[in-house]
Amino acid sequence: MGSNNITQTGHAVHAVDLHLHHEEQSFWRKYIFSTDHKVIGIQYGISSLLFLLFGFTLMMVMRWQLAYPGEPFPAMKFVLPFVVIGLIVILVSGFRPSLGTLVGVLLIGMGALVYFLGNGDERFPDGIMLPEYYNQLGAMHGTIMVFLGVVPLAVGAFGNYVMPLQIGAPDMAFPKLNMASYWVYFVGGIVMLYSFFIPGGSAQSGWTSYPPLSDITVPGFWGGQTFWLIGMVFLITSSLLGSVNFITTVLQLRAKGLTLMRFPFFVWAQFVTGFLLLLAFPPLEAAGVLQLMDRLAGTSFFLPSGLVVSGQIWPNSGGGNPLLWQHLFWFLAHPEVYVLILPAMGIVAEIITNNTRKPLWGYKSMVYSIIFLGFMSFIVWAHHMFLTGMGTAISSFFQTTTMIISIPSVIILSCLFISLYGGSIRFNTPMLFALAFLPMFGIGGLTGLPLGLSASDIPLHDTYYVIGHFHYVVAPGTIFALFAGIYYWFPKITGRTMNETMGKVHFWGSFVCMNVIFFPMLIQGLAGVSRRLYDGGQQYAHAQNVLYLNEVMSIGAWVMALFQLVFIINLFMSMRRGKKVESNHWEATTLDWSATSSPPIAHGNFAKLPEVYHGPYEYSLPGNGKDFAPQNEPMKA
Amino acid sequence: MEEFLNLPPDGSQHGPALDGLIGIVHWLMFALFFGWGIFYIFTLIRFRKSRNPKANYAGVKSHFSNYLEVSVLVIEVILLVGFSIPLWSKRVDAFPAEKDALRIHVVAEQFAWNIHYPGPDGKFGRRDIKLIDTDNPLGLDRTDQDAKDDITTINQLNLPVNKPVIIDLTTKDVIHSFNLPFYRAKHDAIPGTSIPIWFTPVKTTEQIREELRHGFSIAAAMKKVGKVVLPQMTKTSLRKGMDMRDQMIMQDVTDSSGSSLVAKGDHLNAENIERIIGAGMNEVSNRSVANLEKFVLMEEQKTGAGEMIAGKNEALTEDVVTKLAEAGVKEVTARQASYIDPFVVMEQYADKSGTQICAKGDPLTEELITKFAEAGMNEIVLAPATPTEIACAQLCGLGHYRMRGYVTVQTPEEFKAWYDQEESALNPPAGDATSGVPTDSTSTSAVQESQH
Amino acid sequence: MEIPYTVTPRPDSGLFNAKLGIWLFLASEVMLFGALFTTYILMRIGAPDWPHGELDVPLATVNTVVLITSSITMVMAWASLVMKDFKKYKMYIGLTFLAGVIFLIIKGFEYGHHISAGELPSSSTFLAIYFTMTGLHGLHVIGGMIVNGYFWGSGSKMWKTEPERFTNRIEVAGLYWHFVDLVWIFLFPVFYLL
Amino acid sequence: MEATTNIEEFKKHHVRKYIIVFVSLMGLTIVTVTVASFHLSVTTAIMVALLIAAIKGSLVASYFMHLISEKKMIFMTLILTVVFFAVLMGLPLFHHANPITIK
Ligand code: HEA
Ligand code: HEA
Ligand code: CUA
Ligand SMILES: [Cu+2]
Repeated sequence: MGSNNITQTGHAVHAVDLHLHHEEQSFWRKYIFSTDHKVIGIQYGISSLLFLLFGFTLMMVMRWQLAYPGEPFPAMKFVLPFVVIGLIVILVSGFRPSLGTLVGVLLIGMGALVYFLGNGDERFPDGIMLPEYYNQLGAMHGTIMVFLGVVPLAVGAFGNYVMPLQIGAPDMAFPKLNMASYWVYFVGGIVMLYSFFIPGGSAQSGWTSYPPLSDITVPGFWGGQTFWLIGMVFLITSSLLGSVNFITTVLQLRAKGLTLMRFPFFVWAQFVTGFLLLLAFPPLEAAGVLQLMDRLAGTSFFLPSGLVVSGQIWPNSGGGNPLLWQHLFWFLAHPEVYVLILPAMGIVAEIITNNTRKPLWGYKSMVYSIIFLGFMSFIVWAHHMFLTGMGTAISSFFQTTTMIISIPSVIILSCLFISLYGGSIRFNTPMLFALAFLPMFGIGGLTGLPLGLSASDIPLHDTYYVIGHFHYVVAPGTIFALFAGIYYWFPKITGRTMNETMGKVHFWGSFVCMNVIFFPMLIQGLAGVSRRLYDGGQQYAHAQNVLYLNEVMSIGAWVMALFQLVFIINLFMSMRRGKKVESNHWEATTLDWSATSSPPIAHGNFAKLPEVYHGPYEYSLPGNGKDFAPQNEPMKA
Repeated sequence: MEEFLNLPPDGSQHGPALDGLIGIVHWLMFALFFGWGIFYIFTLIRFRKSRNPKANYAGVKSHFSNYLEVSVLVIEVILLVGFSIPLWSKRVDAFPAEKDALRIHVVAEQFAWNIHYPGPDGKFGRRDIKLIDTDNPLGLDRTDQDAKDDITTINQLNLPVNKPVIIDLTTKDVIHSFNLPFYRAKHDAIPGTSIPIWFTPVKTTEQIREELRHGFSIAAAMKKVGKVVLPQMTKTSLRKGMDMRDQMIMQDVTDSSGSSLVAKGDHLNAENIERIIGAGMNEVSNRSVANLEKFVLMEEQKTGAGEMIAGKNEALTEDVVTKLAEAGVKEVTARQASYIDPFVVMEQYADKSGTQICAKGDPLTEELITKFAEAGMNEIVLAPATPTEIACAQLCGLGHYRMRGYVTVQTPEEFKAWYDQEESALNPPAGDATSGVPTDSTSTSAVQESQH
Repeated sequence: MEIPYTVTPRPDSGLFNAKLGIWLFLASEVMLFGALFTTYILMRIGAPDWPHGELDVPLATVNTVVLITSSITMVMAWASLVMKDFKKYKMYIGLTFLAGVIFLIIKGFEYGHHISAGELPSSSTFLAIYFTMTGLHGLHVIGGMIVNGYFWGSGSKMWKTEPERFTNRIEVAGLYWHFVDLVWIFLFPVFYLL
Repeated sequence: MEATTNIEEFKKHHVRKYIIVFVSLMGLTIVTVTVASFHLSVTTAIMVALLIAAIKGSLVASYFMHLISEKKMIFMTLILTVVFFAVLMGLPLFHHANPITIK
């Protein structure tokens, strides 16, 4: 494991720390079934990055079909990069048992997986993708990106690693639960992946899994949908365990003097996220159980009476309600989208303050906004369902709440913009990603407005406009913030920095490509092109004059993959070869940097529990000497 | 703004209001984006480290952002109260009086739209799921008095212009979404409930088509002419365990009793290879799969014996390729076909000598394209043959992408003519024995409808 | 480094970690069962008629009594620890466990009866939601029994080394167990009496 | 509970309380079963049964789960939960109250 490097480069303080508190643990206890939040954070990080890559690959395969409908799929072209990059990663990790080597092997394994997924009669008879397979890829891309990629990375990895350090806690409040949460997530991921291998393939009813479709396609136990549901139950359970842990940790283990209004914004983001996960996920767990009952026990929770499928009367008791699923799903899924964005906002706030060398402008209003945002996110869910038969009263309620919820986002974004003013801006790689987050999230958020008004949602609902809207928020939004976080905390984790040149190549390449991919979606959406179309809209007259964009977007996606390769190589090369740096490399004020030595690994984060004397972002305080005042040092002024 | 956003043409009465709202929201979006965008770029340049080495602790002192946030809120309230809510209420509360409107039932299924008109009596006949079969996808009970005159069609919705239409929407199986992009109508069809929607078409399909006129470059189409190398017949010796699915079998193979094992045209996959070997053969003639359907021939093709294989402008289907392979043709001149969706020509065109090439409304064929090229024309004007369509906006299974129906909005006279024709096909005036089952109207293609 | 406030409450919140943790967990359970109760209401509204008296009220009443009793024994188990009476604790927690067993046996009889009468979850939405909710509740009972069984058995060794921590654990386990009881208090009228 | 609690004190105050609660729970169980056999109208029956269940539930929560003397932080969490629980319970309302119909 790469943590080998980490221990090797450990500082003296940390070695003492280890010595004081812990006898040497076995390999398994230390790296695999570890209860240390930092190790678990890294486990989450690696797994979720791999899942992100996998989700991206599924999409690249789909984009082939969208760009060149009905043309044979060149599977090898998609497999080769994995093999090559896997070999490179093994190479830069120096052919020894290490985290890098493991990931290299996994990447090659993923190449094999992609080979499997790119061939076979039940997927690509005569090399041409089947429509049902397209649907599988779409459903799994959405699910994997959201539940196995971004949330575990934003919450499981960053939350776990950074949050306890930032509040001066020795670990999470329930370390064993933390470990359980990771392994339950892991099992959920395996179940999801496994579903590709069963007869009939994986789930194919979209990541939203609307019944009756999800109930009746490949029914019975051996349907991919069953695996999807079981996988979801695991993932939800994992999130629940995690959120209990996060909230308790924040409230109980914060350092002396760290009052709520002295929290770094990232901690606030994680704290609110914890509540969203805690209270929004259970209804989906319930819905998952109900759908499992529908599939396995033949109940009719989501099946009304009188269904006729392919000319046959569907054998069931009837009496159920298909919209119930949608309500329960969106009751989760709208808060869930804020789970995707809040940690990202937290990361961006940390990096922007650090690299403008000035306090966060409007910290308090940002905190109130994020709390309000979290609260409101529970009562907007039906804006996903405007076209399911809503009268004026209910639709007015939900569009009003939707408009209201956009205000705190506007406030947060405004504060971040204004924070730039008067700063002394350092344009390093993490800062570039964090800065790009702002306009990209801006586009994504703004395009939410016409969707949030029920009248203008009529032409736009279920078109590529929606796809464009949320990809702008999650891909160049959240994913960029997560990249920023990786570049930013990498020195904390490894004691080395990532290569700046490669970082900048990665940034500019991704920035351009993201827009090439997602802006055309808005154009297609305004033209009325529906989403989830196997042939990208070829059948439809209204799509004809925007069809050429399909190829543009696909090429954008493939080119972007090349820039991600730069990132992967950078990541693993820097673990071994990156420049060694001081423990507070960025001259930051928060406890994660200032009170610990870098990199702290194994149990025990602090030689002595820190005490906090002031707010989180005291940069460039006049008369304070150096331009930053760590939270654990009393201010001179 | 609406033009800038490139919204599709709109033929409904309420559409301009919806489009207008989309336009206004986008104004707000652009204002916010460019406002903040300029501020952003300015600060990035002005406060870069090399220009401003020391940060200012206090930063911005003014509270302009508060005013900004409040004004965003105010604008949103205006959008809600002034636009969105009234517009929505109009869609779901202000249904036209039954007597002024045409009422239709639409029943979706995987993957088609069943349309049910009540007929002259204005009453919908009873539908019963037990009666559903391939000939009667709606399960209409024709013995019911009200059902006798009901017209049913599949994927073909005819509407008179300027008359409000109320559609009761439901589905037999999964959730679909009834989507008329050119009439700004979209609503989910939910099994187990019937949901009414309404709109008034104010433009006929014909008019929409006029708005969709666009140029088509014959010159560009002709640039795609080239030599196409055809796959050749070969003989392959077979071994067990081989898999050559990209090869097509070029002969029929039967077992000793004469029943067919594989047919000409089948793929040479592992299963078929096993069968052939099982029949005691170890060699088969084959050619590689061509997948050249997108090409059309630029010259006639004959066998050595002078027998016709395929005419000019014919597509290189597998069948044609097979025949060419058998005839030993190695290479042909062909052109990549230009269109997928059918288009019609929107002008009358004549060649230099004045001979008419096509009339307005003629479907664009590969043959026509060649003719235009030969007449030395560079550009013609086209429009989609069936622009007004019913799309399905909700994922509904593997055929979701091809769940396409047609709306044909006609003048009242045309509509009446169509209605009467359907009606008389149903209940022929004189005792015609073939009556009873409604005709499937998909054959009445929209192109012919609107041409007259 | 030890994790603080596992035993003693944090001064400003007045809570030890596990207490906050279990309440958060219970909050999520409230939302879980909330979703199911909502489902119940929707199914009931949507059904043309809702069966009455199909379920065995006497058996369920007995089960209600059993669960309520187990709640008091649970709280007494904890109270015994507070009063430093480990023997009584053992008895009470044992009784709690036993009550769980009885509850499940009775429930099992009920299930068996329905199934042999051909009343399956697939027969109607009433039976569907009945089986789902009571089944999920049953799983919660089993979960609680595993915990209680552990604290009755090998888990109770902690009393000797860290009595306060052990008392806290029993309090936390108790909170969970009472919640399971509380859910049943609602399930009982909703399915059997209405 | 604080380790310093006087055992006798505890017995008097708490254990007695638990027993009273237990007895009331039993009583209420009997009441609700008896009421159910009265053939009240459906709405009344539902109101009564849910009212009794609510009383029983709050007894369990207040005394067995010590909510009545619980710390502020837990109350805040539960209030939040109750709000969202109410939203969840309102879901059928959202669904049924306002369908599109032709008047
Ligand atoms: C992280 C994820 C995320 C976020 C943050 C949001 C944020 C918002 N979303 Fe989005 N949404 C999704 C993810 C997200 N959404 C997903 C995944 C779907 C589709 C699910 C599916 O169907 O599969 C979806 C779908 C969706 C719909 C349903 C559309 C449909 O199906 O018809 C609606 C409708 O109301 C909506 C609205 C909104 C609104 C109003 C916001 C608001 O919160 C946005 C508020 C933000 C702003 C208003 C920006 C502020 C900008 C400025 C201050 C100026 C910026 C200037 C510069 C940058 C220079 N979203
Ligand atoms: C978090 C959520 C998320 C993210 C990040 C993405 C990212 C992307 N999505 Fe995704 N998408 C969804 C969620 C997401 N998507 C959802 C929910 C749907 C709807 C599904 C449905 O219809 O049901 C959807 C649907 C969807 C569609 C529509 C399909 C259809 O309707 O038929 C398309 C089309 O192009 C698309 C494309 C892309 C592309 C090109 C990216 C790219 O931005 C991808 C970029 C990826 C990366 C940048 C990964 C980088 C990772 C690494 C570099 C890993 C490094 C690894 C190691 C170090 C080991 N997506
Ligand atoms: Cu029907 Cu999509
Ligand atoms: Cu939403």
